[in-house]
Amino acid sequence: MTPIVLTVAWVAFLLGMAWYIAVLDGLWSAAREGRPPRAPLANPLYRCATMLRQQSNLTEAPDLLNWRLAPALYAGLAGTGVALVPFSGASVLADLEVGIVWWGAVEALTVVVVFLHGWSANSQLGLIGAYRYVAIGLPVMLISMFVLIAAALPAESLAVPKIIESQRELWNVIRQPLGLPLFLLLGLSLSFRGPFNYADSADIAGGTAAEVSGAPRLVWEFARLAMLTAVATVAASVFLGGYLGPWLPGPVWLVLKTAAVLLALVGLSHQLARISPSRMMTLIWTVLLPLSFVHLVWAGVLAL
Amino acid sequence: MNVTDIAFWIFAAIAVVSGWRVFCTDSMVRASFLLMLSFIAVGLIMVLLNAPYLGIATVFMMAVEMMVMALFMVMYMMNPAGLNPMMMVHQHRFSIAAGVFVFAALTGLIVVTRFSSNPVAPDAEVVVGLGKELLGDSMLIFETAGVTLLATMVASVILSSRSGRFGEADTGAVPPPLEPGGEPAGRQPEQASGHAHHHH
Amino acid sequence: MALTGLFTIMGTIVAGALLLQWVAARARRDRVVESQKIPFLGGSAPQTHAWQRFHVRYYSMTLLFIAFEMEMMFMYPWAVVYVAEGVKALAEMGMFLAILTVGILYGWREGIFRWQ
Amino acid sequence: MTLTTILIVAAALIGIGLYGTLSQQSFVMLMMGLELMLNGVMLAAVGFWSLTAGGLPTGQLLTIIAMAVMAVEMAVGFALITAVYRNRQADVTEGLTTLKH
Amino acid sequence: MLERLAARAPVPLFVAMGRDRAPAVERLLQSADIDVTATPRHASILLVAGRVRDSDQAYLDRIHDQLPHPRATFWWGDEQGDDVDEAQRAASFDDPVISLRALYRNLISGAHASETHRLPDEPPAPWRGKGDHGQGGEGMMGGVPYGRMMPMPPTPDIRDGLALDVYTTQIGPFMPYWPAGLVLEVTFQGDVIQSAEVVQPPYPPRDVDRVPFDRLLHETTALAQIERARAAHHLVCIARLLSLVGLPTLSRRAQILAARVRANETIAIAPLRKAAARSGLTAALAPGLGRIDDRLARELGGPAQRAAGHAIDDRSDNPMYKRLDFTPVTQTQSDCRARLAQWFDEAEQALALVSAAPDAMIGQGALVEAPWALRAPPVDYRLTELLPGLEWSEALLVLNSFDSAALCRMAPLEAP
Repeated sequence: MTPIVLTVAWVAFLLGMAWYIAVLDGLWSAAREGRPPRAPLANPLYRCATMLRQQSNLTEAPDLLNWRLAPALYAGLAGTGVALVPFSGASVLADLEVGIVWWGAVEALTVVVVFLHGWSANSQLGLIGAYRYVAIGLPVMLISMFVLIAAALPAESLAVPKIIESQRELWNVIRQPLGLPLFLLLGLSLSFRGPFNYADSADIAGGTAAEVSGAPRLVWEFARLAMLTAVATVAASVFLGGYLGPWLPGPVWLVLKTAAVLLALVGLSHQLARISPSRMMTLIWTVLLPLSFVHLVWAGVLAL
Repeated sequence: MNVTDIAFWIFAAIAVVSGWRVFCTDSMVRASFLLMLSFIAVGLIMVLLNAPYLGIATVFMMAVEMMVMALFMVMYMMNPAGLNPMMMVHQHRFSIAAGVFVFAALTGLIVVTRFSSNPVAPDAEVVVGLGKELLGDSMLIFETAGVTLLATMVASVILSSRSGRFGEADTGAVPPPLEPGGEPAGRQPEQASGHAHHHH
Repeated sequence: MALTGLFTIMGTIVAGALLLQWVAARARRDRVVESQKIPFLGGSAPQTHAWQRFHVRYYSMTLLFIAFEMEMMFMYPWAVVYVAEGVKALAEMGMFLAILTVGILYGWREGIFRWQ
Repeated sequence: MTLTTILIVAAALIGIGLYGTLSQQSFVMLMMGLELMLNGVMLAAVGFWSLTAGGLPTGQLLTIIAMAVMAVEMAVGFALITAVYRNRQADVTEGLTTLKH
Repeated sequence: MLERLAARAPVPLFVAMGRDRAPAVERLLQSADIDVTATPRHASILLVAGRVRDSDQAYLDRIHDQLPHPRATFWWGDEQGDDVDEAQRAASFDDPVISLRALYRNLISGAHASETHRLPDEPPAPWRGKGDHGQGGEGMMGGVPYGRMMPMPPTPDIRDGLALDVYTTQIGPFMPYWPAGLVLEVTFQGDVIQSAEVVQPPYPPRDVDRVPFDRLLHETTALAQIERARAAHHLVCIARLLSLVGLPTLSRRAQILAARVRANETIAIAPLRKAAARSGLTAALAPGLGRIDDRLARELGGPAQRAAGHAIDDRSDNPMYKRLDFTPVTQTQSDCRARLAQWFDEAEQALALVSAAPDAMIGQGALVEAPWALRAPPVDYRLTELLPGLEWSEALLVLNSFDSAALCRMAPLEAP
């Protein structure tokens, strides 16, 4: 694929997956509430139009530069996450030798960006959301790093394409069974959904987005979907073999696997209750992180 | 000038300018993240210098470190958002002079020195080299670093948390009582009313 | 070069997102009045600015985290040579995880993984 | 991009860092100055490693050690600041003059 | 083009819950055509549901102004607001969804002009031109930078003793998941509450919930009606907790069940309870969170008392209930978990009673326990003693683990 075709494919992928998540969300909640869904395919577009038509809000003395930059940077980070992943053997936008290290940087910078979004509005509810997010976002990052390092062991490389190639015989999801579930939890945390929605939950009136309206909110909500897409794409590549698969062409496999991972993510986010941030922090450090240690040892012993 | 040169100059400008702005901005959050920007720019220069792992790792390390920096800055600095602009400096002239002097001296030194040229091969597997080094000759350094970091963890927890094994940090050291729930053993610290003891 | 791709993407998205925010704000010309700027607190108005010396409830955790994160720096290059180095690397990892586990256990005993 | 230009950039970072370290009153800002100086040192180290040392692995290790020093400095520094603040509510260096007595 | 798309979106609605709102409002909020937002910033229409106190008008105006343009107000089941010409009003017999959609469509197309601000366009304090940089501040922490004071000076924190700035503010009365009408003055350090004072008590229990119990004073009433009202009340309480722990879909299901119970349909609560348990609802409430002492539990009466292990229920002495082998259900722990389980148990028990004796009648003036404790004496125990030391999300869980009557009793500025 030429770079231009690749770029177009990449943009279409990002937008399409964001729309797909929004549709899934609508369908899933309608099913859970036991009522027919309302215009499931078009609803996301209607909502976009509503936000675009709204006035953009200000608060009394906001840090305006950071307030407007935060959603844009968040979307940009999600975009680079997707760009790490090859659509097929030869077509990848950013063939980074240290791909999973960059993914670690994306996670770290996401914490910064979400914090800025909550901080900049100069409002107490936004601040609470921002600080809660940092408490959860930091330790969750460690889990994902361990999980990705475990996936890098058999590949002997930090590049995403090499990790995919190392799964020709056996997908990592079978070889390292704990990896995918732990990584999915990270996905919920990075886009603050369901049980990991500590930044924008309704008990703090929308948290970091509590004072945001109009186009900045549209960018923010899109970035959340894009980040979830990025997580699912990386998960599909690192654990489900990415573009590898029989009969169908590689890009189709990648899209199918990403869609499947997204289905699992949306399901999880609707299915689990949220515990208080303090208890979640304890849970991550004392249960999930040791679990990722076990996972790493398991992967290490298998790789020898 | 090729793409690498242009990128280098852009990153260098970002690194220096944001490093300088750190000490000019009023908002503590902005100061932390400007420093982060400076680090990220340096990290990207490292990538240009054929050290991709070090460069990108600098980005994620510094992102979290500066995030924590921002948390502590906001926690302990009065007026953390800089709503009332304030210059909190001392010996300002001297500091500027020292900074400029060091920069000038170093630059002079750099310009007059002739460095040998032995660039790293573009196709060298630098990450593998680093890994081999960590597990080979520099094993001791690596192990020492591990233990040092553990010591750091323990030390920072001891220093920062309030509740320790020997009671709360802000109550000071008190010897244990002789019976459960009793008075602390040993000599009582003298207080204002403690002068009475001297008279009997 | 991979970095160029990454930065083109980052730059394009950030620029596009900022442009969208700007254009949408230009399209609606209503001024944000002072009463609209009051932070939302369920109808009440705050007495002071919200920016404060915010009491971070997990400050000890963040310090442990920095040291922890530093150990991760050593793990990436280690992972690349793991298969080649074999048992030595495994032993290395054992030491690593032991150190981190001791750190976690210590922090847990001191109760730093809770809201202070 | 030659070694000379890289080193000059590093020198500029060190100079600014020194200015910050000497001039800032608050502990945390002072630490930022130190970090900026280490930033310059790291850049110089990688520059030497890449352009004159021919990619000797120990050069990379030096940078990692510098980063570890930074992490240790930060963790212990902030812990100390917390301990001091808990007892004296001082956040500037002058607030600690009583330590001398 | 954009307008046409936007007009078809679900109506973004911020709800200011007044008192005595009709059950029709709850049905309205269950509609898929409505998007209930957590903050006025995300909404286009402000729905005022039910009457609000005169003292709440200023709060309401502030929320109105916080909505971004285009915006409109919709009054529902309310005799107030006559002075606001542009306000839309709906009689209870209209289909609210249709009128809301029409209002929203007109708002988007420009046929209905966006409402202007109600409060003066002035900063909270004059600041322009004052101070060294014209920012209104003085020195480090003084003055009114940009019109507001800097945070209050430090006081030692009640959890770890670190003396940092405190942030004191009033909160309420129209927050999401906040007892409607309650205004608290809360002092925070970080996200932990240091102290709280009641400024305005919450609204008392709604008329719709008390109808059968009031009717019983004057005429013979069907047992089924009484017990259905009880089940519906408890389900609405459960729905709030479900939302708070991040299960909005289950919460809507609980509300839909409540509406169906009121409409005399036969429903089963067990599936909802099972789904909630599988989602980890109980695990989301920390054991011991919001535990109240025995004295307070006894004084509060009602479900809160039974959740503390006291099998005291007016129905025990009623001959009709005795014939049905009624024994009060109780819990032991007296915390949020126990009160939640108590609501579930009592709602299920109420529906079991309905199906056991669908035609039973209770004689006029008989003593029957209300879903809350109406007859308990006022308590000299403030709601606000429960909150200090709690993190914000825990505080909200504790607040929502009591029914509105109990909250009124613990915030004794106004008799319920």
